[in-house]
Order: sequence, then structure tokens, then C-alpha cells
Amino acid sequence: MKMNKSYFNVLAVLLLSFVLVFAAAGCTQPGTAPEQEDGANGESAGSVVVKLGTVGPLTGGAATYGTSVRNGVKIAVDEFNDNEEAPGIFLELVSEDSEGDWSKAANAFSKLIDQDKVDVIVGAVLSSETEAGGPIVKSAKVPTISPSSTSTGLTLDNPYLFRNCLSDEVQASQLAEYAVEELGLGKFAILYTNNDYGVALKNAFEETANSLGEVLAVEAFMDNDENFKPQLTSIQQKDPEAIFVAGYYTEAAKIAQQAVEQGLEVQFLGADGFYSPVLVEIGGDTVEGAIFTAGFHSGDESPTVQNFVNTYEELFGEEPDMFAAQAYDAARIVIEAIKSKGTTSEQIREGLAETKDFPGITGNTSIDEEGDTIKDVLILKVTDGVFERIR
Amino acid sequence: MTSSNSNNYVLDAARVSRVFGGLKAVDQVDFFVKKREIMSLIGPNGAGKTTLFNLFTGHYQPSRGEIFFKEEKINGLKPYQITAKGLARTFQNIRLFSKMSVLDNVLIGRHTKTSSGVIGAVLRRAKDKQEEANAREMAMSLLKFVGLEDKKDEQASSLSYGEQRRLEVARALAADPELLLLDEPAAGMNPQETNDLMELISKIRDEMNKTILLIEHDMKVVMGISERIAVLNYGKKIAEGTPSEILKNEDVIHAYLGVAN
Amino acid sequence: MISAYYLQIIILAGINIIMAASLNLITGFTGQLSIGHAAFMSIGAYSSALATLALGFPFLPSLLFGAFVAAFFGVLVGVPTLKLKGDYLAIATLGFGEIVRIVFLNLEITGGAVGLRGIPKNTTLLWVIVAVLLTLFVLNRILNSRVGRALIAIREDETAAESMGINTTYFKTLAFGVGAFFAGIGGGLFSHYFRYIHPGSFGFMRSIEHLCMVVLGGLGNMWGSVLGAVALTTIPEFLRASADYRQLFYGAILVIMMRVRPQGLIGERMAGKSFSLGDSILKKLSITKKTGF
Amino acid sequence: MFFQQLINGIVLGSTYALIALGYTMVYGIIELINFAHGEIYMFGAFVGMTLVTVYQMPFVPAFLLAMALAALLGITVEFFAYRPLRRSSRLAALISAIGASIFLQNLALLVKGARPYSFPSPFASEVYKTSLFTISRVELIILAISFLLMLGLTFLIQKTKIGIAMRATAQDKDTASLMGIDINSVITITFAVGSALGAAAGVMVGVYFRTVTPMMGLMPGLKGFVAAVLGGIGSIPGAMLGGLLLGIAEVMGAAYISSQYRDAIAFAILIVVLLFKPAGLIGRSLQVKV
Repeated sequence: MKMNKSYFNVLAVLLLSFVLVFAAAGCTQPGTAPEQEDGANGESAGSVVVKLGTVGPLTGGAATYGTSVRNGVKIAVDEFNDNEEAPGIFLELVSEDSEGDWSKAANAFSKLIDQDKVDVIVGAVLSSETEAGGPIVKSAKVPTISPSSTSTGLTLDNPYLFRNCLSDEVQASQLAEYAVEELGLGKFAILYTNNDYGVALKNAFEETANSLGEVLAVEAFMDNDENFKPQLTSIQQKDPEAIFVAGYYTEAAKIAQQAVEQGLEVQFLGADGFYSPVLVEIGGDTVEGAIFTAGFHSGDESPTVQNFVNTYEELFGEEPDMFAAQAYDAARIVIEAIKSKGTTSEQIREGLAETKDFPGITGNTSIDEEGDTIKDVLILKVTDGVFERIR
Repeated sequence: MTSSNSNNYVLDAARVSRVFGGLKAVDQVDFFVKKREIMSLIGPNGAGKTTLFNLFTGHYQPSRGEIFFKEEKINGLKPYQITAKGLARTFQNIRLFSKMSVLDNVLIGRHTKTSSGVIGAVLRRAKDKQEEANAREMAMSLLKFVGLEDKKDEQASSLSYGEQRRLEVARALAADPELLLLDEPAAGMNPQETNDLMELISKIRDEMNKTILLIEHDMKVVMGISERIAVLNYGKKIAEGTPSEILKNEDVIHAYLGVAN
Repeated sequence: MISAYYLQIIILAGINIIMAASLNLITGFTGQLSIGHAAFMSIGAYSSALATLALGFPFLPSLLFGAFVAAFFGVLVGVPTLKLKGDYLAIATLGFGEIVRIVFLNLEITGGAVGLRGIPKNTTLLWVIVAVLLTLFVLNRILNSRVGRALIAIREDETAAESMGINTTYFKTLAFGVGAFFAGIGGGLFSHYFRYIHPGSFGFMRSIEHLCMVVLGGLGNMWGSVLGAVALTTIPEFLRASADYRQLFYGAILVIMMRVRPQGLIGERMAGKSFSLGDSILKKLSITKKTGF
Repeated sequence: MFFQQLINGIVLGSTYALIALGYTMVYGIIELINFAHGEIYMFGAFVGMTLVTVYQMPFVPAFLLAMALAALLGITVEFFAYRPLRRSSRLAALISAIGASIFLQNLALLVKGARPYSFPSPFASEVYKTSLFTISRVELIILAISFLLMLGLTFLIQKTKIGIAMRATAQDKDTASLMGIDINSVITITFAVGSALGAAAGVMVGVYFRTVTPMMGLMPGLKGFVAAVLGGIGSIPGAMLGGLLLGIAEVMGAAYISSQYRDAIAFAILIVVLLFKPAGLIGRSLQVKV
């Protein structure tokens, strides 16, 4: 190698200094934390800094979901600080990347707890990430609320783990009932993403649909798949009246598109994973008429919802999706716990456990004794490119 | 017909052929090597000498014909199995384990005569230690034999060309073979090194009781040490005999002068 | 008292040392390019976890069980695929790794897409330290023996090795088996540390990460693997400070490190023998001859 | 249904084939697995999408410009990440390639965000039905463009001066250099052509699936590489054949065996093929010279 050595040294030094600069900047995210540093712990001024961490994929194939979650939480935190909702208490946000890999999520959890000394965590995003973080937050006694990990039994035997999301079982079975009783459908096909979310939805839907009607075909796909033609061709052979897509919006939009292209004209059904403007952006006409369950509806007239949607669009230049809304609510639930119980981890945990009828943008939310969420399931329909609430 | 009834044939090949996509690289060659003999295989470039070697050592399988080593049929066997039966070789283009030490190269030659496995490697039981010690002793004596004992810890690739050739010979000898195949051992050597080599080859036969078959272009070496010579041309054996017979053979002269028959 | 976060990083670094060292045996010393090491890790992780959960094994037996199952698959994969060379072997191991991941994703006994939870937290720092030391000790002894010489000879020149009486298929399979055995140990420690496993963490990027550790540290050098594993475990953690730029820097660091030290951090000969050996090894990994267009 | 699935497989496979061509060309010349190729594919898709949606450019010029810009990116990556390592071991270059891939992917993530972008199809979404299968206009266009590009590439390699220089360099760098071929420019051109093909695949896939994301290069990049190996890496007809076969295998596996095991089946077929043809389908493995 006859390259100039000193040139590389310069490069290396440059890179290192970059790292250091960001190290300094990374500790306090500009705009989210007030000037007071936690070193003083606010004793004299009577102000307390509560550190709130988030864990989720900010890079990798699931980055879009993690980014939404971080954005949603950021809005809640900023709102709390700017409005001085609880004078003397400031929230500081620290976000860590999990790369969508649960073992790296575990590192992020530990780092937040031990290095940043966070008092409460909103996260993680994927169920596997929260599963890996569960034992860590339990032994460190740091209350954690996941905005999107729907895996069955996730919060069992863990008094520090909560979640704010619809139960897969409840959504899928309610949707199946609605499809049979209200829409008069009887012959279904299921196309599910092969992860815990898709599998849980598939199982619940299949069970209910089979008891009320008939499931003709069940096909799987992987996260980030783009081509669904083989599965759709197989489904088309069975001639169903409706396809239940148990997955997220990006894939759902492509599935609808490819199905229509192939001449498969059926009713599309889905769950809260459909909730994103991206569904319509990509799916266009092909997702028109799709019916899905959700916990959030941006068309809701209530001021809290409109306020959130507007702020989100202003800050991030796009409409919020279901992850952002649930994350916002999760952070709001944390804030309510702080307001009602206090700022220590233990007090926040108590507050979270006692959450009852919290009026969130994703509906009235209560947390049961297992840390699971009880909330209303909305049913939405894509009408003229916007989501319309039909139940 | 050459058959395996003569007991002092170490190597005996009967009508061996090898075809590469239509080209007969070796064409119905009958060939034998007698015990404690120094024999040379010569011929113009591309005559099939190395291919014939590779047939003996199992690197290639014969398309037709049979090969016997010590009266045992060896076609179909893998090179490592043939080596284990007592046939070791060197290569035309030196193939040492260049990143390993000189001593380790010879120790690898000892592979077939040792048996420690993974368990032995980890536990280093008494018998494993003994085996290793014996192998090292043997390897050192071979290095002394070829005059490389001072270089035992050097990386093989750092040796001079002549030294590398000698190391290859020592490595082959470490397998304690009955028959040693040397593929152009004098190639690229200066006259002094060539003389040393001839001396070494004679010593291997005389002191170690080995049989030696070599391919060589250097006629001084061939005529100087061979007892018998076989000549290949276009894959066929065109002559066989003592050095003086070969020198007089018309076909051989034609082959080498490139005159068409 | 050391913080739980640092402890976790140290434990992960230890597990990665085991992974890198065992891959180094296969790729660095025997010269067989493998991009499927995470598969053996996941086999070890799942089998040991299941041994603990379903069969009630104590920790050590379940670790060994996982290791032997992984070794069994190492041999099973090794026998047919090892006749492939260079990049063809690499791609076959990559394919094997993906197959294993997808199988775990769909099996009922492994919890499928939900993952396997409730594994007792048996892995402690002490266990990891002992496992790392034992791994390095055993690998070192193997490499400084008749077996190790045979492995390195295969890397140096497979044809010549075969001519020296080395049964190359046997020894390559052996390297795969031993490498997979230790990868299985690493996997067992991994699952009993996190208490939860999911196939998502054993994809081909994990195998690539192991390969990066080996190459970055220095092929054919066990100390290099130790250093490479520690570096690539800690660098992403240090880079957390750079927030959103973290992965960007990580990529840049890989490029720059290879430019500055293409032979790896410890490429050349150093103390001890099996813990050394140079860099030009990798030419040997390209057996696939150019075919032209 | 069989013919429909066959068509599905061929369409999928032709995109793999285009990606595989980029891998195989680079491999043929410098024996490097260009890990960043998937990111070049992604970059091409982004450029095409931006030109069409933001600058309202017609499809054909946007397509060509995306190829040209991706060619530039390919050359840049080669210059910074691979050229300095040309004399080093192949694995060092491979790690550098992985680093470059991670870097580019995350650069796109920082600049464009994680959210998928919509790539509205510039073609009418017409569908042609036959008795055996239906095929959409986009699919026909993809097949036609792939075919044309492969034809063009074959012409370039076989008939032009630069193609001869490429083949000579692939055979033997040193001799080619002695014959007066400038190896550096041959490598640069190879990267440019390979990257342009990758970008072409990216734009077509973007149009086909109507989305573009920073992560889109990950799996297709891997599959493209697998396809190249399946065909016999370094061989251009091999890459085409490998891509098509991989696409068909994946689709048939999902259709007739299990969609849960779709990728696993594709990889299993790959391994089995390699066991019988250890140098890929068209790759020639030279007899080891002793």
C-alpha cells in the first residue's frame, strides 16, 4: 500500500473529533432539555429533571417504526416542558438505537439505565426487543412502557413492564366478527408477516374467521419483502372474498397493488399496522376501500388529536402513523404518572400501573394488573384516500 | 506384458492412459521402477511426464490402465492414501507451506507416521508428547541430512531457491517413503547446487535405502546418477534403458531435436 | 462495583471473542471462508436453552449439549460443502445460515417468531471468563499440534497438504466441527445471559460481524481475534454518543481501518506460534479461478 | 397457476439478474465481492424517483441519468474503499466493502429518513391476460429493458475494444497490463458499467413496487450476489441464468412448498446446485495444476 500514511492519520483524527463532538452533543438532545444539568438535580431551585429514554430501531430495516416512536415521544416531552405542565419538573429525552436487533436493544436498555440513569423508558418497538429488555428493566427496577410490542404475554410476571398498544387477539377477532356480521363476508385468505405481530394476528383471525366463516388460504411473507406475487397467485386459486393482511403498511400497500394488478379483486382487511399515510401514498387506488382496525384516527375532531397531528406535521413534515401516535400516548401516560405520583422510578411505576381511562389520542386507555392495555378498537376504512372511521 | 509378478518392482504401471478432453496426455504407458533404483523420466516439454507422476500419486485418476505400488493396486486411491502407503513426492513448482517454519514443514511430512488427534492435542498425554518429541527429533535429523538444521525456525519462504528444493526433499523424506518422486529437483539451480543435489540423491538411496524416480531436464544430472531412464514423447513411452542406451537411441534423438519421424 | 452496562459489554465482548476465535480456526487457520458462523451460534443458543428449559439440565451440561449439537451440524454441513472452494463455500455457508434462521423462525419448539423466553440467567462474568480462557487454551493447543499443522498446511497449499498424507476433507470437517463446537458454547452463554432468544439476532449480518472481527484483528492470529472482537463490540457502544451518525461512523471506521491496516490489527508474527502467522493468507482463499467473460 | 408462477419467477429473476451482473463484472475483474452494490441499486432508485417526482422528468431520461449518476457513485466507492486495498488480501477488501455498504445505507437514512418514498409508476397500469397467465405492462417493460441491457452488455463485452480489455484484464491482470492496457481505467469502467446496471435494476424495482427506501438494497443485494454465484461468479451469462433460476426457485418454493420457507428453499436449491456444480452453473473450474 503506497498511500500517504499521514493522510490517514488526519482522517482518523478528524473522525475521532467528530465522535467526540457528537459525544458532547448526544448527552443532551438540543431543545428537549432545559439548561439545568442533572448534576445539580435541581434541589436548590426546586426543579427536578426526569430522564426519559427511548429504545427502538433508528437504523436497519425497521428504522421507519423506531423513528416514528422517537418522534411521537419527542412531541410529548416538548409539550410537557414548554407548557410547564408540572412546574419544577423537566423531562429530558435520551434516544438509543437498537438496529432492530434484540440483543443490541438489550445493550441500549442497559446503557440508558446505567449510563444515562434514566428514570423511565418508552420502548422498545419490536416485540423481540422488548422481550430482551424485560429482564433488564425488571432487575434495574426501571418502569418501561412499550408503544408497539404486541407479543402475547410480554408483560406477564414483570411489574416494571407495561405497554400501550392494541392486543393482536382483540383486534383480529373483532375484525373477523365485523367482516362476517357487518360486511357479510364468508371466505377469507390470510397473508401474514412472519414475525410475532403477524403470527398473533393470523392465529386470532383464523380462529374467529373459521368459526364464523371459512379460511381458504394462509400464506406468509417476511418483513421488507417486496414481491408477493407467488403468495397472491396461490390465494387467487382459492377465490376468497377477502384477504386479511396481517402486517405493516409498507407491505400491505404493495400487496394491495400487486393483487389488483393481478386481477384479484377482493376486500382488503387489516389491523393497526395499516395505519400510516404511507399506505395510501404507495397503495393509491388499490387500497381504496380497505378496512382495518386501529387505535388512532387522525381525522378525529378532538383538539388533542388535531394538536398532535398538526405539531407532528410541522416538526417532521409528514403525517403521523400508528407508531407515533401510540408512542405519544405512552409518553403522555408516563407524564400523567409523574404528575399524579412523583418523579422517582418507583412512583412512576405505581402511576403507570394505576392508569385508568386515560383519554389519549389513541382512545381511552387503562392498564390492567398484568401491565397490558385495555383500549377501544376503532374500525377504519380508506375512503377517497383518507381514513374514515366506520365504527 | 508387465505384470506384478516381479517381486522387486516397487512401482508397476500397466498400459496407463490419461485423456484431457480428447488430448492423450499419457498414452498406454507401461512403466516400472525396481527397488533401490535411481530412475529418471525424461522427455520434451509437454511430453506427459508430470501427468504420469500425478497418476502415480493419485492427483489424477488414470482414464485407463492399472497402477500397482508394492503389488497393491493404487488407482482410485486419494493422494493422501497413496502417501500413507509409502510414496512421497516433491513438486515441479516448489509447493512448500511458505508461511510456516522450516521445521514445521518437515513435521507435516511426518503426518502419516504420527497419529495424535484433537484429544491428544488438547490433553498432551505422555504418548502424545513422546510422539511429538520423536517427530521433532526425526525432523531435525532430516534437516541435518539436507543441511538446513541452522534454518529450522525460519519461515520457509525466506529460504533461497536451492534450500527450498532441499527442504521439499526433507519434507518428503519425513514420510519415510519407500519410493521418492522428485519432479525436476535441479530446476533453477546453479552448478554448485546441482552437484550438491546429485550427491544428496545418491545419499538418499545409499544411506536411507530409498527408491528414487525423478523427472529432470538437466542431462548432467540424468546421466550422472540414473541407472535407468525412460523417455516420454507425446504421451507415449518411446524408449527405456541405461543412460548409454538412451544416448544412442534414434527416436530419442529425433524427439529432442524436434525432427519428424 | 462495575455498572451493569459495562458488565454486559464485557460479557458480550467475551462471547464475541469465542465466536471470533472459533471462526478464525476455520477461516484464518484452515483457510475456509465461512459466512455462516452465526448459524452455529444460534444452534448452540437454542439447543442449550431448550436443554435447560425442557430437559431441566444444569448450566454446564446444557452448554455442552448446545456445543455438541452445534458441532454435529458443523460436521453435517462440512462433509458435503467442504468440497466447495473459496467464495462458493462462503455462499453455501451463508445459505446454510439463512436456512437455519428461517427454520428457527418457523419451528414450534423454539417459539417461532415470538422467540424463546424465560431462560434462566445462568451466564455470569466468571463463566464467560472461564469459557474464553478455555476456548483460547484449547484452540491454541490444537493449533500447536499435529492437527494444527495439518490445518495450516491445508490453508497454505491444499494440494501439497494432500501429498503429505493429510486427509484434507477430514481435517477441514474437523475444523468446522471444532469451530462450530465453540460457536455453540458462545451461543449457550448468549442465550443464558439475555434470557430470551429470537432468530432475528442470528442473521447473516451477525455472521458478517464475526468475519469482520477476525479480519480486522488479523487472520490466522488468535490475539488478533481477541482484539477484533473487543474492538467491534465496544466501538458501536462508544459511537452511541454520536447519536444518529453512529452507523455512518461505524461504516467509515471499517473502511478506514482496513485502509490503514489491511493485514489486520495484529497481522504479523508475534509471540507464541499459533498466535501468529501473517496476512497474505487470503490469497489462498481465492481458489475460484477467473473464468473471464 | 403454474404458468402464472413461472412468469412471476421470471420477472423477479430478471431483476436479480441485473443486480447479479454488477456483482459478477466486478468480481470477474478484481475478485471482489462488491458489498456496496446493493446500496448503489438503492441510490439509483432514489435518483430515478427524485427525477421523476420532483423534477417531473420523463421516465427514459430519468432512467438514463440515474444510471449515469450511479456509475459515478460506483467509481467513487471504488476509488475510496477498494483501490487502496488492491494489493491487500481479498478479505480486507471485503471488509472495506461492507464498511462502504453500511456507510452509504446510513447516509441515505440520514438524508432521506427511514420512511418509504412512493415512486409513482410512469406507465399505465394495464394488464394483459392470456389463457395461461396475466402480465402487467410494467412487468413487460421490466423484461424488455432487462433483455436490452443484457444484450447491450454482451455486445460491449464481446465486440468493443473496452470489452476486450475487460476480458483480458479478467484473465490475467499482469499480462493485460504488459499489453498496454491501463488496468485502472478498465477497473473504473467496470465499476461504472456494473453500477449503472445496478441502478437500472433499482429504478425498475422502484417503479414495479412503487416504493424506494434506504434499506431496499439489503436483501436484493444479497440475492443478487447469490444469483451471481449460482450462475458461476465472473460469468456474465451465468449471472443472467443464476438470477432467473433464483427468482423462479423462490417463487415456486413459495407457491408449491411453503411461503414460510420461501428464502430457505431458495438457499437450499442454491446449495444443492453447488454440490453438483461446484463452480456454479456456467462457471468453469480449472483443474488444479499440480
